[in-house]
Amino acid sequence: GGEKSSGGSSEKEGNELEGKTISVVLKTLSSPYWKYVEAGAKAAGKELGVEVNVVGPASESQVIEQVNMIEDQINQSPGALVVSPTQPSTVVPSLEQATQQGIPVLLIDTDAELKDKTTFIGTENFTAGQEAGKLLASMLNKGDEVALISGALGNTATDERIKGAKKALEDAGMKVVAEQPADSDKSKAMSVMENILQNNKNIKGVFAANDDMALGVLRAVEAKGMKIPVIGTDGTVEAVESIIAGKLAGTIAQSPYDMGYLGVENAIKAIKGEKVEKRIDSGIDVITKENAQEKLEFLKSITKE
Amino acid sequence: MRELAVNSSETNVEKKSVKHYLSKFGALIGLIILCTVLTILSDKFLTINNIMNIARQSSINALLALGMLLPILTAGIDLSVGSILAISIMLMGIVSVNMGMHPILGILVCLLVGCFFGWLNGILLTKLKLPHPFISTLGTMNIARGLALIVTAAAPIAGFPYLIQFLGREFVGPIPVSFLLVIVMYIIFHIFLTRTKTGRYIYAIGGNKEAAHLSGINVDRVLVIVYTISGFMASLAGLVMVGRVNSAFPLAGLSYELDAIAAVIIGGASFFGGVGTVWGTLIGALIIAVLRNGLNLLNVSADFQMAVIGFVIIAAVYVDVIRQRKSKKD
Amino acid sequence: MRELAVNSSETNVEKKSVKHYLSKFGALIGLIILCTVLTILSDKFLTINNIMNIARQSSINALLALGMLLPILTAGIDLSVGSILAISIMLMGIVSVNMGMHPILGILVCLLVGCFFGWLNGILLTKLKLPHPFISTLGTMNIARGLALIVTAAAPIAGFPYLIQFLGREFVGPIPVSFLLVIVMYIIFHIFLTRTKTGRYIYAIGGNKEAAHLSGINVDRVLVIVYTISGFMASLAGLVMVGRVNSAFPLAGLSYELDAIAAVIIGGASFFGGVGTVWGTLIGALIIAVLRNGLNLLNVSADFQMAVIGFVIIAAVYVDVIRQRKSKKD
Amino acid sequence: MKGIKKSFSNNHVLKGIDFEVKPGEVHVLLGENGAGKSTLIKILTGAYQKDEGEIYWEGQPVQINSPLDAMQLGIATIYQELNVIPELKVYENIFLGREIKGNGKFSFINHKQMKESAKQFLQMLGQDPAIAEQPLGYLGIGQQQLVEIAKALTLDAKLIIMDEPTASLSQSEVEQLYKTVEQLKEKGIAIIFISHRLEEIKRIGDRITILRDGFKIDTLPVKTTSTDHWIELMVGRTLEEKYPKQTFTLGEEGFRVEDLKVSGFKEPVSFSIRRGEIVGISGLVGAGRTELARAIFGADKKEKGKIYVDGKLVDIKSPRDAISAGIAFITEDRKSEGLLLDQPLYMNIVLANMDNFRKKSKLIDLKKIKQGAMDYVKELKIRPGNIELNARKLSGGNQQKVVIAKWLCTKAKVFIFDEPTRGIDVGAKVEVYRLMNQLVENGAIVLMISSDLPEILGMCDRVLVMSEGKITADFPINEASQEKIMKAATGGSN
Ligand SMILES: Nc1ncnc2c1ncn2[C@@H]1O[C@H](COP(=O)(O)OP(=O)(O)OP(=O)(O)O)[C@@H](O)[C@H]1O
Ligand SMILES: Nc1ncnc2c1ncn2[C@@H]1O[C@H](COP(=O)(O)OP(=O)(O)OP(=O)(O)O)[C@@H](O)[C@H]1O
Ligand SMILES: [Mg+2]
Ligand SMILES: [Mg+2]
Repeated sequence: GGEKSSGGSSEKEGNELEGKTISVVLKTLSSPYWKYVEAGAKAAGKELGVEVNVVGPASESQVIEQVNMIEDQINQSPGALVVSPTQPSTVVPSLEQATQQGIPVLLIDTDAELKDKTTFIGTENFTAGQEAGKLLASMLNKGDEVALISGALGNTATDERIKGAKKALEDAGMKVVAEQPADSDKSKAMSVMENILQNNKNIKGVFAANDDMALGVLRAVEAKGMKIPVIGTDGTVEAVESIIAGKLAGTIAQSPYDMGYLGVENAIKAIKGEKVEKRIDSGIDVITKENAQEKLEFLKSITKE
Repeated sequence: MRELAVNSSETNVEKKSVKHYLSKFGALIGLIILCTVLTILSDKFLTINNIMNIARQSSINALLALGMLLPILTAGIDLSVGSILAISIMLMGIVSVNMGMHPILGILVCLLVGCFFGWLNGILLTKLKLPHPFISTLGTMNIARGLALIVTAAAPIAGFPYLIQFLGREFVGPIPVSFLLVIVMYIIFHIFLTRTKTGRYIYAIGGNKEAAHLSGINVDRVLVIVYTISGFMASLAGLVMVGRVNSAFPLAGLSYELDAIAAVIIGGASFFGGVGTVWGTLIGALIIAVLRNGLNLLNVSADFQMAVIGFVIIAAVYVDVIRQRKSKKD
Repeated sequence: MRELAVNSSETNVEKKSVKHYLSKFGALIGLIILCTVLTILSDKFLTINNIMNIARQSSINALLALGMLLPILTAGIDLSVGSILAISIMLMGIVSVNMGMHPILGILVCLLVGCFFGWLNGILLTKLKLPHPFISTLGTMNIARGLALIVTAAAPIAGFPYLIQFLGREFVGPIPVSFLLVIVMYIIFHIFLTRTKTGRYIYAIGGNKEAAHLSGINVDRVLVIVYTISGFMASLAGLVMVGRVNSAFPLAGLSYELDAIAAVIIGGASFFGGVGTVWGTLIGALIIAVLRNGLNLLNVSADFQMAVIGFVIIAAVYVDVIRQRKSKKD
Repeated sequence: MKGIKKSFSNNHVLKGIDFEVKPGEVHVLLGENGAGKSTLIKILTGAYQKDEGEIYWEGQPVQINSPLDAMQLGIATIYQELNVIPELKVYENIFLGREIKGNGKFSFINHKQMKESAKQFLQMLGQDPAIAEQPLGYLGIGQQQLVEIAKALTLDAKLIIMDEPTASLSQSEVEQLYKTVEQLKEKGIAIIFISHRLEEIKRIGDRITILRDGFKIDTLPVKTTSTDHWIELMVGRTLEEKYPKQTFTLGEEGFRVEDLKVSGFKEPVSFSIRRGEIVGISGLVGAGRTELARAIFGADKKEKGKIYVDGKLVDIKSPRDAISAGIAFITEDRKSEGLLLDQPLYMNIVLANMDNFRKKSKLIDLKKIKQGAMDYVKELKIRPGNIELNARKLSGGNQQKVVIAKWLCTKAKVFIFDEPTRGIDVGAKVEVYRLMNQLVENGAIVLMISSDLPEILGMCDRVLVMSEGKITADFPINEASQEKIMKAATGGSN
């Protein structure tokens, strides 16, 4: 099968791929992080001459909606599926259906227990959290008090980051005195941080499970006239700019662009029947003042398109 | 369909009945227009495979909406269905996966938990006399969601036994069992609402609570039944969901109440109670599912999808409004 | 307070007025109980600093809820406030940051966009005659959110000029400007609702739409005004949010409508229209903010927070119910 | 019933009432608006709980805690305020709470049997049985009232309570109802009948109990006492005239309707009214009188037609236009079209004329509003006279007066009264009539739609009769009689 679908953005088609498309289903497309993944995937499609459809629900809480999208993509018989599952276990039944139909399935960013998957490309969120924890610890002294700001309750990605950061911080001898969720919402993060500072005047550093929350935290901290390191995750433009301005202490980027790019690149390999590594690490970027400028230029270059 | 057949046999009211029938299933026209447009735009839309996809994808919302119809018929609302769904399936997971007990027991737990929270909504409303079910169900919505997160410390549960997955996963021929369940439940509810006392009382309470009370109807009892059923349907929808994705997670069903309410209202029910049918609700649920599916097929991006869905909700209801205005003029 | 003073001067109705006053601000008792409990549980709660925190944190919801009060008074609802907030601030960002135009122009754009979408809600409801504002505002909710995502391809906007940040960020002494804005807006709305024709018409329409129409009230016009104001308040809340976090992002205000509605209802307004006051709404918004703040202070884990909030919503309203029942008996 | 007491907040409505009904008698309750008649029967039917006192049923003390309890004892009630479900079909309303089911315990509702049975009852009340299958909301208020009566009849009760059942019926339906009451009496069924129409009490009542200020004044046999005596007991003074008709010299034409047509009407309607006369419109329920009034007032769309006020053509597209043209419309259904039940009286009274109560700043002058409202409350003797009270808390008759007050407040030139005295007591009726006189004297035009023939004959200078959306007769009052009007109303062309 594989007729050309009307919504595709890339018109060029590789001859050897016989007009096959690659469907990329992400957790959402409504945040900068996932926009980078999309940019990477589309760039790969363009360079390698294959049509790429990138879809994702309007928010990360729409779990079943994502499953529906996967089903609807399978229904269009794509050459390969690249998926980043919001709730890993939920996508398994429909992805099994895909593998049974002979469609290669590649997971990016978040892994799922799928028997016949082609590969998983990404870094564990736990690892990213750990890196962030290490970075924060390196800016503090043993025994300092720190706070953790998590995402929405039950969001596995942000939960894993928090777990990783907590482990790294505690291993380095820090004291975690507060751990509160802020729904990945900047404004809520600010309120939550204000309340935490009310209770814990001695906090010396904060880790937030995404950049938006980190920036909200930063506002609350600055409003108090405090100057303590705040670390985020994701490496969004806004966060990187803040780092350059000397405000945010750092952020951990999980190379979303590379994930998207590698996902499509390896999907093509799989379609062609070439061998694909079972596990591909897309690497982690620790962004601090030193490398922020360079990172910013890269981010701007990929979003311009 | 039934209604029409029955009424047509009485020739003197025939003309009225056709109109009546149309006015009941007005959203049908919206659905037909929608399907026509999608068939033109995508050659994948009108395939058996895709129609079965829609049938599956609509089933969770169709079940929730069917439950939601009852509170809305009584001029109430149930905001807690999504959360009740979550706590029901989490507890089912704990019983049947974590504790490894018999799947039937798991299913029972799931449905009973749903009934319990629904009953709680009813009791809060009628015994505590909270002024509007918006309050009681907003409360339970938070409580049930909180509990769903607490019970497994937010961890999802996967690997359910086949029996539990059956409803959400299996097919009879090409037809998903979940959709058969939807059909069966809709027929049962149709009979319940039109042919039983309690069913008629639900309409009566929505039409005029005071008059219903003065006619000797035990209003409180009926309301408790209504919310209990809504809770039950939420857990049944949860059961189907677990079967579909073979896992239970605490954020399941988040904000599903909006889709369910939208289905009921698109289907012609009134927020002021007393007006609405199960078939209208089914069409409402189908409109939403067809729309989402169609936009996915057309690879419309999520942000545009959102805008388009907003537009179509308005358009679908507007078609109904125009049609009703016309039929009134004739 | 005013009301009480005026009435007390007329000795013959004095006793009734105190009751009347109590019944108006019933939720106040809930708030007092809540504060007392939190003061006992945390020594950080009753500090100037923390109270100012609460004042700031409540302001966005307080503004949204104030806007929401109007549709609810007319027996309607506005689900789109969160989305309107988002599209307003995104467009403000585009104008004043991306295009670098004058901040005043940005603020104007923000508020006009809010008014526009609110007006659209009103027009959809009255001109298209959609059966219930749930539909029209559910539609706009999706459309506005979709547009907010589309306009910058989901990218957030940061680096707003000081003038735009002023409302959400500055203090007068220890008092946040945003809370002063809340107070001013509440006073304006109080006067608007009690002392202007349109204000009284809003209550009349909520009380009995048909009677209002037959009394020569241009119901459609008033409804359009109501939804326009609600949209305006959403954008004003957006302005405060931007000042608070110095950035605009397309998912801003997601599901804020629920908190706003909860505040209005906890504050004693009725879903059936015609009943409700601005001061009740303010207390409702404060209850929600105090609760969130208190649970943060106590470091209650997030899942428990959710359950506790659900419980307190029910309890706060229940206290009001009991009090009213008592005052009726006397 | 013995020593029944009841109070709302500080308002002691019933201060110890003893009252009894015998099988096969029609026992009438009479009293001014707000005397507590409805409250008393609501206690009997379990809708309200009594504070003190006992209720005996067939000699045994009973507890009635809910409407269901009363029904199970065999008490059927037609409440003063309509208690129907507009969304349900007529037959379903009739059997609400007592649906007919199949034989088994778990069998379904038998719609067919209910329809048939409902049709019989409707026929008994002289109604087209076909309406049984219509949604009740489609019916006019009079027909809805008849459905309520049918509902009570199906209960097979031993005691039927009728709280002003004839208030919204027109003459022929009333006759039908009297017949039905006679039949019930013959079967030994007891009837408690509340009415403000003295002629009808005289006609069907056996005994009469008079309430005043929460006390029972007396119980008398109907046949041997005079209506004047009742009035005296009821209001505590004598009333000179029931219809204080004043005649004024006729002036120029003040109001004219020309070729008005609404969608339901077969032919356009025209009529005109001169200053100094009160014109009545009579007709059967459903004749289209209310529709005509609504069309004049701009509440419904008209297909065509011109309206002249004071000789000037006015363009009326909405009630707003009508009000600014100087027309007032006192609607027939006070609950659904007239009142803001949960708003204080003063808001209800000034609602249609808020412009008059504003300061220079355009803000509302609450003090002036309350003062203005208080004036009308005093003028119309609305009780209780507390303008802060919500309209819901008033008795039916007093609610009606509030609606009238609202329209007086607009200082209109043309007053259309639709069933203006429905449910108000004799004393108050006289006040309303005086008010009409006063309006006419001051140069206003009064058009009165009424189903109460004695009232039409007693108060009008001219009467128009409508039937099926047509004006079938136009009599000067001295040529009119009950028979002639009825003939015209039932479609006889002259
Ligand atoms: N729910 C209520 N709350 C407070 N007061 C009430 C309530 N219902 C009735 N009342 C008061 O009780 C008194 C008696 O009312 P009721 O309706 O029994 O009068 P009625 O004799 O039936 O008058 P009418 O002839 O006007 O119908 C009135 O003063 C009324 O204001
Ligand atoms: N909403 C409606 N839908 C359908 N038919 C209606 C509706 N309202 C009124 N009717 C019908 O229109 C006709 C005229 O009713 P209308 O109320 O004008 O009569 P009326 O002479 O004022 O009688 P009444 O004494 O009941 O007020 C009646 O047959 C009535 O049943
Ligand atoms: Mg009465
Ligand atoms: Mg009428």
